[in-house]
Amino acid sequence: METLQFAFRKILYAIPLLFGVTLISFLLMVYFGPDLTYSLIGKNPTSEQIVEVRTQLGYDQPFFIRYGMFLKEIVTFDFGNSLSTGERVSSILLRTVPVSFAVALPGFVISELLALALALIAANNRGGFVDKGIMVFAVVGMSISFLIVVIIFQIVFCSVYGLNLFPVQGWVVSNVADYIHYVAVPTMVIVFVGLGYNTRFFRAVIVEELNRDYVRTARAYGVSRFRILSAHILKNAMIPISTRVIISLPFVVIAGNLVIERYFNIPGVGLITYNAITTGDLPIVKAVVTSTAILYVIALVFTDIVYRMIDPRVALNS
Amino acid sequence: MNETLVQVRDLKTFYPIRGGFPRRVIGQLKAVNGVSFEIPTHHTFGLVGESGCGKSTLGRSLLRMQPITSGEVSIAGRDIRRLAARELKRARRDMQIIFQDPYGSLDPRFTVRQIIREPLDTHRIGDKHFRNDEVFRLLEVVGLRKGVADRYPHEFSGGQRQRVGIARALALKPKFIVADEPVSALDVSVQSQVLNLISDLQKSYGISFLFISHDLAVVQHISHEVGVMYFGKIVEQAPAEELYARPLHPYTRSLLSAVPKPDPGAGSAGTIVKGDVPSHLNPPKGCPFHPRCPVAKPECAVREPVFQAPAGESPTHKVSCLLYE
Amino acid sequence: MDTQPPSSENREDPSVPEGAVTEPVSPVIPTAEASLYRSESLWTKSIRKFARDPMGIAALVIVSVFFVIACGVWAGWIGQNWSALQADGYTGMSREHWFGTNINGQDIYARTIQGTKTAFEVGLIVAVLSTVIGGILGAVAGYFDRTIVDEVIMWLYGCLDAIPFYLFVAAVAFALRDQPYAMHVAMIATFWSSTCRIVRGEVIKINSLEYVQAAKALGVGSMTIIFRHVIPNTFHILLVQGTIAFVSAIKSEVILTYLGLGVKHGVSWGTMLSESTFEVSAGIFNNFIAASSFLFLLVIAFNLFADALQDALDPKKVTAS
Amino acid sequence: MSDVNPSAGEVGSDRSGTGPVVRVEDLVVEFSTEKGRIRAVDGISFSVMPGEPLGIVGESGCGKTVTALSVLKLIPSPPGRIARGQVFLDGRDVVPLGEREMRRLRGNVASMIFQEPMTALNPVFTIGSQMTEILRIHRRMSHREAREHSIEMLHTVNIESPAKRFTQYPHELSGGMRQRVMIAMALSCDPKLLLADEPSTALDVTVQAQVMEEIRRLQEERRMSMILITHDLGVIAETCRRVIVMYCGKIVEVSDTHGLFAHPRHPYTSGLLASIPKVREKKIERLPTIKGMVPDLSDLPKGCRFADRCPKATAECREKEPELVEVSPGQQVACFYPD
Repeated sequence: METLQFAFRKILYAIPLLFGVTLISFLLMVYFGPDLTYSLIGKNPTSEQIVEVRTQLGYDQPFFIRYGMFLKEIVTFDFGNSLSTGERVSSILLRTVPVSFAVALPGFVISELLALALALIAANNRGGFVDKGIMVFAVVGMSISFLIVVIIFQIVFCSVYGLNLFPVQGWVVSNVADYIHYVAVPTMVIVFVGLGYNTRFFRAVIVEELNRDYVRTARAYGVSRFRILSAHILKNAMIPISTRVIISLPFVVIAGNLVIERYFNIPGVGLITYNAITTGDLPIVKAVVTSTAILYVIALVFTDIVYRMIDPRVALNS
Repeated sequence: MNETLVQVRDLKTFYPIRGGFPRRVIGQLKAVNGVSFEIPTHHTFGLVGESGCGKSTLGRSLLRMQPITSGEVSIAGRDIRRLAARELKRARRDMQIIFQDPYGSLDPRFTVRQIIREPLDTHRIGDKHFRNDEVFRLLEVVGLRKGVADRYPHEFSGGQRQRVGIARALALKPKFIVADEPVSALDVSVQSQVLNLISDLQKSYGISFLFISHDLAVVQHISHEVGVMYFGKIVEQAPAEELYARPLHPYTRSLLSAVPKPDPGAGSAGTIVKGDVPSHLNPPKGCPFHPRCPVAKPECAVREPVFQAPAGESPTHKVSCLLYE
Repeated sequence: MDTQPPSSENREDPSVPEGAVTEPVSPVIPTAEASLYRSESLWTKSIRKFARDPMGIAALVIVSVFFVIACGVWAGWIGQNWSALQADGYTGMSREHWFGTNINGQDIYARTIQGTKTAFEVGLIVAVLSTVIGGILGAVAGYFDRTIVDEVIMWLYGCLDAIPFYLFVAAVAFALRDQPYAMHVAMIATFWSSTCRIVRGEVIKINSLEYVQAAKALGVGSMTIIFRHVIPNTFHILLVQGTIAFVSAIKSEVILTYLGLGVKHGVSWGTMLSESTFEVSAGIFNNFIAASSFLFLLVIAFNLFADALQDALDPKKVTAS
Repeated sequence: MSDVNPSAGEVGSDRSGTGPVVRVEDLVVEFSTEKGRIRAVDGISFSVMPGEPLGIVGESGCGKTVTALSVLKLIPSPPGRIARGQVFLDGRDVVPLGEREMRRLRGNVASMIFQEPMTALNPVFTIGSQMTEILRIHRRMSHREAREHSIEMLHTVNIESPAKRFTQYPHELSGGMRQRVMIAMALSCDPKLLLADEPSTALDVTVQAQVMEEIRRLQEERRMSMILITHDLGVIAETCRRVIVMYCGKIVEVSDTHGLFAHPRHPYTSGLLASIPKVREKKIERLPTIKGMVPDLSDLPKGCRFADRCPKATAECREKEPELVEVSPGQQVACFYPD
């Protein structure tokens, strides 16, 4: 009950944020965005035609009416039709989001878990050889551009110049074997790209916890090193770690995939967004930007709730 | 005799407690809840109490570093609550503060010279040469060498930093200084040096002090008059020797008996008061001390005592306890 | 040694009674001998600490070399001949073309050198502006903690954080249609928020410190306190954040250019890598190796530099010693 | 780390139970800092008999906490290490022992309570789960037994409604209550030795008195040895039978409590005793002081470490370091000119 009330309160607090992200999206993409008049009508339009299309697009309306129309599009999840294919944007999204999710999820999960394991090992050997090795690896990982990783991995695993084990491009998935076949290299890329940053972040969090007084207390009472790390520290460290994980989820599903989906030509949200950006297909970009932003705000609310479940102090402070 | 320099009448400083849903003010934290006292010139008024009793808030309220909720504060004839920004800045020359934390109270990026000059620069006192001479003079006054002027705070020990903080407070030649736990963060052997410095300054320059501390022995040593604070109120006030010789309020008594004495023959303390300080969210009715008081009567839970000098006591010894009404 | 009685000439109302004391009031504390002791600010202390970190020095040297190259390009001495077609398509490494030519027959060496300049342009513009904006807004928000000013700034970066970076750039590109600085604007608009958040937190901490309280008690004005006491004590954060923003900017440039949202005029490592995606499928790696190794070297040097800087500047670590 | 002292581990004769619970022999603890290697504890020896409450007093940085941490080998390492000496805990030298063996002793044979009750408990676990964890480790109790025993321990340290406190989180308790919980945890496995590092310093005067009263009572009832570390001579006077005074990593005076307060022999001890303001004395105008300040451990003077601040120092003091010698029964002093 109390948790429900807390959740409700957090949702209410998210309203100004939702207002903000929708306003920024509106300003950037609609109000100051491209004028679609000429992409909707043919060559040599008459001035009547122009006026008619502009009225249809709502360009003659005042600011707040247009913003209201934009909000209505979001609430009804009706962003109109794609300018290039004419397909409904909502149905494009429904078709592509699951693909993106399937591509990104394994890499995301493996990367986070592997990073957490490496961070625990590094923190446990703080200052030692293993720690330094892991941290050097992390810095190197952080310093290689995403694009370079994609190219190298593709050369190594997918091309005749390398192992040539996996498909260069595409996404033809009808069973689990296909899925693994197509998802393997993207997953490796995602793991590699995220690993450095995540390991460093997790290690910093864990080392900070290791310096706390309660660790000394636990040690003074004979609690084992393993248990201190796996129970005492991990539960405390889960607070910043889970925040980071949950908040990055919406971005992982859409934004992170722009490069991978484009390079591997996988028909997910990233690819259609890329195509929309290059062809100026505004309804799609608009839909993707706004829904990711809203997803982010929802994730933010969700982390607050998770926070409260892990950290008993939050209940008191709120 | 001495005239009154600081006069406080029924001072209240509340903080709003926010909470609930939607977020709103759900209560008042009555940090200082109706305090009155006077400090004559050339006097040190000691304020003693446990953490959270409101003694620091009181000190900061007097200097208007904290918005005052109600009541009157007059320092050197100025009504502190009603000063406009310009007048307040002028008034700050007469009232200064010394802080507890010798590490946090000096800007780490400033040299000692810059730190001590800041008040002179801010109030445009004298020219460049005068200000530099002043820095050297002040360093000498607080017992530091001239040569340290261009060093940085991190190069000093806690006691030396505290001296720099005192020099800064003295720069404007204030008439009144709030000393907020000035020695509690220092090591025992350095404490006495700083305490002697403060009492020397008080005598030489006739500065009045509000000396805030949780340490009863320190307060007794340095003060002419002492007020004991509990839960936002002064519960007992008397000249120092009188208060320590004949404590009246049960809280003062238990405080005094709780202080560990460096004398193995003294035996253990008498009555140890039970429990913790009450919560501000749910303040006790009647006398705030009654839930912990060893001699509480049923009446104490109902009626709040008046702060007054009991019959038969000297008029300077005031206490707020129903035992004496 | 005599202590002068406090002079009262400069005040209208001398608070000191005439002829107060003339004797020293407290014993002078013997301090370590001044001759043995060189006074040191936190800055020089940090520099000394940094100088003892071989990793940091090595990183700084590499970054400096890159910077000198970029300066050479700005001055017009090297890497100028990057766009001319000098061969019929791809050629290998030779004396004329140290790194060979790309598929169009352009000199890869000149392009890589030119790309260094572009990287510094993007990095410096984005790092400086985003750090300045983030620093100022963060300091203001932190100083006016829990007021409407703070709420508005927090709301602003909350909103900007919600929009995925690449899409935000796309949106800015839409709004700024073909402006050459659309990418820079988008990066600055996104990168300032993390600096702002960290500075705000630090300022709230500094605010509660007693030296700020002391300044208030002395009657120092708010703006003076912010600029004299608060912001200088966040410089270490700004420096580190600046280097991080620099790295993020040159890494993002590559991705954005590949996605067609980045550098449109001139050449950058991003444009080279984009070109190379076609070349590598044909088994030609010169362009790819040149651009990616330069990029990697600069980024890793900057990352290591940022780490060393952070260690050296952390005021807690500096004062603890 | 474990082979610091090759001769260690052979002394087993003290296990009979009448020997000292702790015997420290020539302990040296070093820390590597930016200014080089410093000795936080420099060659100290002492012992604690069964049931004896021993006090260690000194100012910050004198090495008193490091001494206590060494007994349980809890020195943060790196940067610290036990460079020399032996620490016999219950007859067994712990210096060469590994983590696994130390774990069996910690919280079991010897327990420690810390200064900061606010941070010493894990904020995200309940009081109960932190208490039962220790019992499950050392006593292999079932959940149920551990729970019952813990609640009883909470009862022993006079916590009201212990069953309710058992389910609460640290932040729901006041400082004094948390320190009681720490005491209950420390005593739950019935240790022979309690190391109390400034257990009341962070608390308010009235709560401090409550907590110290609790510690005194339990120490007497359980006939437990105790090392009480504090800077507060008052706390020592009320609690301990014997006192060690430390200065800059060295023991400067060891004495029975009465002797120390009645007749301090070391100039540092007498200076310290004179300089603390005392309640209810006839008010004095000026406090006697010890001049100067504690020297930096990385830059110690030659000879006696107190010489620069000592009113009686001579050329000899600045040349040679005085040894700890017995000057009267029960009183040892490291000074060439004891009072």
